[in-house]
Amino acid sequence: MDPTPFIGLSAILFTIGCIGVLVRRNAIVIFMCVELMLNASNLALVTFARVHGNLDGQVAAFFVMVVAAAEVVVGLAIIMTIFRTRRSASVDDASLLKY
Amino acid sequence: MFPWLTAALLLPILGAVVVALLPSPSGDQPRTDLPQKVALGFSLLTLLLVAVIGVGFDVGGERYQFTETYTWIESFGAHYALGVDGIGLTLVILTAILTPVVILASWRDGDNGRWGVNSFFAWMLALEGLAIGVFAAMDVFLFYVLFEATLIPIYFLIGGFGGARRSYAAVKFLLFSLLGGLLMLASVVGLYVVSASSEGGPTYLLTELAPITASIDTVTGRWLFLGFFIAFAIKAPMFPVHTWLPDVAQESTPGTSVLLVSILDKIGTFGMLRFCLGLFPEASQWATPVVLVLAVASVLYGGLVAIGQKSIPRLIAYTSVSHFGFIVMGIFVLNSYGQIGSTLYMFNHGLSTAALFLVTGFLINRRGSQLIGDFGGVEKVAPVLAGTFLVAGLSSLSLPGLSPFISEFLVLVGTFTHNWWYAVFAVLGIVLAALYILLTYQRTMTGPTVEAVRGMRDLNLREVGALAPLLLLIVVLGFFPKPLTAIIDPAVGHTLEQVGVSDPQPDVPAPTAAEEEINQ
Amino acid sequence: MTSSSASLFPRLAEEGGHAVPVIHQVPADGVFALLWVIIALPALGAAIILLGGGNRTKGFAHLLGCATVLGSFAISLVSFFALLGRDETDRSVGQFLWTWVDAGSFRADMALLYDPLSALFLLLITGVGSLIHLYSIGYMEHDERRARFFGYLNLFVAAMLMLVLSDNYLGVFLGWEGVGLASYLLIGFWQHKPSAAVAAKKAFVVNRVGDIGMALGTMLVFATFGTVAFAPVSEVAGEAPTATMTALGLLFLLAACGKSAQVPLQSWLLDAMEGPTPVSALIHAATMVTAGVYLVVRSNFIYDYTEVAQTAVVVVGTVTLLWGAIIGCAKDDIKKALAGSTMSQIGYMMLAAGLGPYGYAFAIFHLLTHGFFKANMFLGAGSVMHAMNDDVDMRHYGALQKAVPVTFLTFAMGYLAIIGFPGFSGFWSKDKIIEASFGESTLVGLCALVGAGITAFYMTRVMLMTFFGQKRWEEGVHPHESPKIMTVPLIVLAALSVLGGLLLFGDFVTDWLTPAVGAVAHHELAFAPWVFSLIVTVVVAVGVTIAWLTVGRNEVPRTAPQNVSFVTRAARADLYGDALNEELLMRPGDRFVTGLVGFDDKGVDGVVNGTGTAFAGMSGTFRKLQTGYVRSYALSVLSGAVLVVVALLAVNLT
Amino acid sequence: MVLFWMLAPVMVLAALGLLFVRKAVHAALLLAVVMVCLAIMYAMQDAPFLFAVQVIVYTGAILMLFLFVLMLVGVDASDSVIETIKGQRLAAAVVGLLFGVVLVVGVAQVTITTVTGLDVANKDGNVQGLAQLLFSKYVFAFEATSALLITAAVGAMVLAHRERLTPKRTQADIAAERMRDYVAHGKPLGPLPSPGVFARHNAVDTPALLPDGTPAETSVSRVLTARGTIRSAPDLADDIDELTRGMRADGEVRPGAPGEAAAPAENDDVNPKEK
Repeated sequence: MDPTPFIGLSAILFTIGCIGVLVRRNAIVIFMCVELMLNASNLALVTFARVHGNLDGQVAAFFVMVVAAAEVVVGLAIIMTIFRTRRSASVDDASLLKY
Repeated sequence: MFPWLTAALLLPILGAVVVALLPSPSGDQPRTDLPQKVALGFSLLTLLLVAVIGVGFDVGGERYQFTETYTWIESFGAHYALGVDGIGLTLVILTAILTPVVILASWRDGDNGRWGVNSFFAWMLALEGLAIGVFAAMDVFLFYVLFEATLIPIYFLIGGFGGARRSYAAVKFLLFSLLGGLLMLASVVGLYVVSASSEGGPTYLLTELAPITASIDTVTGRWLFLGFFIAFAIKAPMFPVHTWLPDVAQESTPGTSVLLVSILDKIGTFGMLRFCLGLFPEASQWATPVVLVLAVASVLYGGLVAIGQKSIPRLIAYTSVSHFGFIVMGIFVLNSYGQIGSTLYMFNHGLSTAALFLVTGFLINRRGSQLIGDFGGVEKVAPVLAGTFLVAGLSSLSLPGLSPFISEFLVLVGTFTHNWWYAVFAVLGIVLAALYILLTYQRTMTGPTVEAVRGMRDLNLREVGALAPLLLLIVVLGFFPKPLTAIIDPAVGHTLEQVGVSDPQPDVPAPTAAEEEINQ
Repeated sequence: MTSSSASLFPRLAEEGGHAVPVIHQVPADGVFALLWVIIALPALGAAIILLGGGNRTKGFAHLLGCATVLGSFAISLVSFFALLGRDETDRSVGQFLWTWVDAGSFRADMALLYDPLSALFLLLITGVGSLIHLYSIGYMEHDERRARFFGYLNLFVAAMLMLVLSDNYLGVFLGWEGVGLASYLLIGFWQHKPSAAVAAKKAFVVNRVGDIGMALGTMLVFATFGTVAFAPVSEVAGEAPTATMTALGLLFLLAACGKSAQVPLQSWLLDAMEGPTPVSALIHAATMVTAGVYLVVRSNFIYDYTEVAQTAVVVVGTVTLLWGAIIGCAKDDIKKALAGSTMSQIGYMMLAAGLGPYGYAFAIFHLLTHGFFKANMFLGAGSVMHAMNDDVDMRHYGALQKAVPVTFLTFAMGYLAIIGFPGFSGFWSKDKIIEASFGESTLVGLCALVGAGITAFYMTRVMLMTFFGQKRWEEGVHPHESPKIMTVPLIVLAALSVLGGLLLFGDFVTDWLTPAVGAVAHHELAFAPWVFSLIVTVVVAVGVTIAWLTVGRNEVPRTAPQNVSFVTRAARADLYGDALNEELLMRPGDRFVTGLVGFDDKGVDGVVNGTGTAFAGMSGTFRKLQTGYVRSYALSVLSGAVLVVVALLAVNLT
Repeated sequence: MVLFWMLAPVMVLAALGLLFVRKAVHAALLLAVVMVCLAIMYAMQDAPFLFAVQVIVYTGAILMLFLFVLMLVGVDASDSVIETIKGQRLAAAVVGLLFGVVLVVGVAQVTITTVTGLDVANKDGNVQGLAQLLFSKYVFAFEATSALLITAAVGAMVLAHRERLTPKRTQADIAAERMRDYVAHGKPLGPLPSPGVFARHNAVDTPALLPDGTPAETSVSRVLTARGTIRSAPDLADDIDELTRGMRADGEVRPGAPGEAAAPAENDDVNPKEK
């Protein structure tokens, strides 16, 4: 199997994830887009593992998943906390970090 | 061998830690003045230690004595290296003398600060330790680190204790100093590059660096020189980078002003003497005309602007600008009279400005105003205060018989033998000095006693105790400066040797045999 | 020396007749070992009184003050006779105390030089000083700060002794400024009076201007000769270039102008009369103001090699002698009239000193006699003021000769001495100076002669207004003679005023001073000396007569008439010296300083604060970028990432 | 490869859907589609372990977490269409596409000549091969991830934990408060009255009748009141009237008809909130 389409798909998914982060306002959806980006990179890692013929890429993908899991746990907890105090899941409402 | 200088550096810092950890006095308890007493104790111990160093200094011996060298950061060539020559020793002694005096004089000044009394005195001690370190540093990198480190205590001393606009003053001071420090950092990095490309690998050790930089490429040398010089000129301060000093003097407590002007600012002139001249002899000679013009400008400008001041501390600050002009002038005329005079001037200016700041501080504290116009006829109600003010003022205007005269005269002699034009202009400074001191004395101390000062108390025992050592030293050194000139003379000789200049010879040398004959 | 045929003043030195003396010091032994005590005694007295504080020393300060000066006088006297007993060549005694400044090859010692010149000064300072100290006990009796007064007086004496005893220029400078300080403190002694405080400051500052000359002169001496001591300089002075010598001479002249109140630095002396009268007598008549003359005479080895500077000294002296005399004519304040006279008399001394070997000795001689009679007259004026409740306006005096007989008689002795009444001390000394100045130049001689006439006029005026005529006393003033402690010094000084001329007996003074200043040279004059004496006496008589005609015969108005001639107005205003200073120096100076302060605040500091403001404005603009929206931050992060990737690509593609 | 070309468009479409759907729940479901497809691609590329992990961890655990949170936040929460930051969408699209283009161009630069394949690496089995690596070469990273996971778990607990701002109410406190309420407002001490139980109609949606014949509105759940699925006492009274009318055919009417009794229903008993 030619690996190039896999890589291309990975790039496209990653880009879509990026744009999603930028345009969506619901924090949870943004989070999903981040997950999409992580997954896209995982796809690339797995593909490269096959290209290079060793499992290091897969191990890296595995670590990405673990980290993603941890991140999701904490991130969602944060979203919950914010939602609890502000009654909103929109990231634009949390704009205190400004001049 | 016992690390005397490290001990002198660490003892005050230890004192600072101890004072900081003391229980801070709360409002309802009777005042024990414990922080003050402990701080005074530590500063006196340091003075004792420094006195031992001074006694142990061998005038005819090595240039640098009490040296300690340990490798610090090998890849930079940085060392923890301390050691003093006559110039450094003079300033270490000055620091050790002034700190207890300031602590004694500022007994109550820490009460109304942003932080507690403890921190006020702790910062003072910390400053003393760091200043001693700066004057004793034998490694450029160590010097730079300590040079910048002194900003921390003085920043908190200015910003925490004093007048209403102290924050403005503190930040202004800090920004000026950091700007200078940045330029110096660039030069310090440059020195690394220079020394790393030499045979022995990177080194910041002064004794190893000097031979390397002596043969440095001219253009590089001049750039590196400029980095150091501008930093020191800001610190000194010289016209036109002096404007932070009046603001700081106006806002900070008298004690802080003394520590700043009498000790910290000397780092600037000390640095010029040791680093600018010691490391960049060619560039120093190249810069001499410009520096001398700036120095003369400082002398006259500081004096003139001082005459126009309405606030006493600002006035003293401008007089210091004038005096620092003299010091820088003496350093850059590149002969032994000028440089001995300058080193002596640093010491004497420390004493006389300290006395002036402290006595006017007492005066201002009593009246609650800094403005000259708010005083009048103080002599009548507080003669001792007026008398000490006059003596301090006279020492500031370099009256013969008081120690600053000798230094100022030597600087002028040095300038005259270098190029008499500079001397002719600079000597006008002595008239300006008479004007700004005596005008102030006339306006504050003489004339009919104004209502607001009618109930003014004279100096109390503590205040007299703080001023007496200063005035005594001023008078004694005015007639017998030998103890200082003896240790300064060889150090200046070494410096001039590094620069590669020697004193000009008189046109018509007079025989000295006749003198020697009677002198026996 | 290069000859200058264009010079108005032919030099004897060119003809080889005059040898500039070289100072050869011999070690101090015998009584001379005590030289340092002469200075130390009053210094110690000052230290005890001033550091001890007014209250603690109140009981004994005046006694201590007198005792120290009397002690110094005793030693001076013994030393004088010891010196008298020595060979003429051994009369320069040096005493090394300690090395004062030692920096590189610069060296100045605390060392004393006792030679005939300083010996005379010592006698004058300690002798007249002792008398004035005694007088002050009475004069200052009711002043609560009398102890401090004596402390200051002792300080002055110590500094003045340092000035005349030091063997080098730096030591002279020490004494020079020391007397300036004492003068400052004493002029401003009644400093609750703003006028006194201002006068004190003015005196110090004007003196500082002169000190520029002293400082630069000392530096030039060092730069030229490598030493600042008199003896070695005097040895090689002849080898130095004339230009250097001229510069030195002018610089020291500047110094002398400041200290001796010579034009153009004369303005402080009249104001200095704000001080207590004994101060005026001691400092501003007898001793300190003559320091300038001392400096010029002491530096004879410099002036002898420079005609330009000598000419300058002569010009300054001549101008001042007339200037002071004219001012003296118009003043109604008795002390100011005397101050004008002092200025004028010092002008004579300066003139004499500027004549070089023709005049050095006479300058000193006149200095001594002037010290006697002027101190006498000032103290007499003080006694009169004492009687008149401290009123100084002569228009409120009159007919006092009965009320204060002793004062009157002693004052009269001084009067006769100063106008040069034949036989009195002033006659001898002034006559010699006029004679010598005629030898130099007819113009200068005529000026000196006219000065003598004016002197006679204004002194007679003072005399008449004070002691003769009608009573014009203020209400409730009951003149009374001063106590013994004040009159005895007056009597002694009066005696000296009369007998001071004896010093010239057998040319004693000139011979005595020869080792220090060289032998006196004499001009070939058109007339015999007695003819000059006669002319001077006639001129003096004319002056006295005019005074009698204008003041003595007429009623003296109690307030000064305002519709007077321009000359009188100018003289009352000190010949506009102060106005000139104010217009030329103070006002522009003030404006300059104000401008400079503004420049410092707005210009130099403005740049600093402006930079700060600019950065604050910039950050105010840039901070708008921080919207707080996570997504715009994310966008910028992504843009950064794009840039990085593009950069990487760009690098890889090329 | 066929499978890839079948899946790829689906994935891209689903991912694009992520950008455009309004409701977060739909987004989550679309993400699930992408993830499952990815899992299949892992399987295609000789990564069976990752396939399993992707399905179990991502699709199973992480997505479920998302859904849980969505449930807590509110299922119906949806984005408004209006963009609040000016130009954000355009800029995002431009920069994002630029990024994509650059990425693709970058990838296109690399020509992958040979694909080694994982046959050798996987000869002992994929899981074993991964385990070999994880516990030898990457053991430190592996241990670090364990610490990370623990930290994350603790962190999530701390974040989700609601800080107790007031001391916990004990039973005694509750009882005391009830007594106070009773004294102050006359609230009943005991439990709320149970809904009406009638011979004919026994349901939670009908208020009980008080002894004076008025309905006790507190006896019905507030939720039912809010939904409006409550039968009011007058309705019931009509029923009863009908019944009684039928029962008393002789026309004898009972005094105190419930219709009139319902009038003074508004009294202190009524929960002020509902008032």
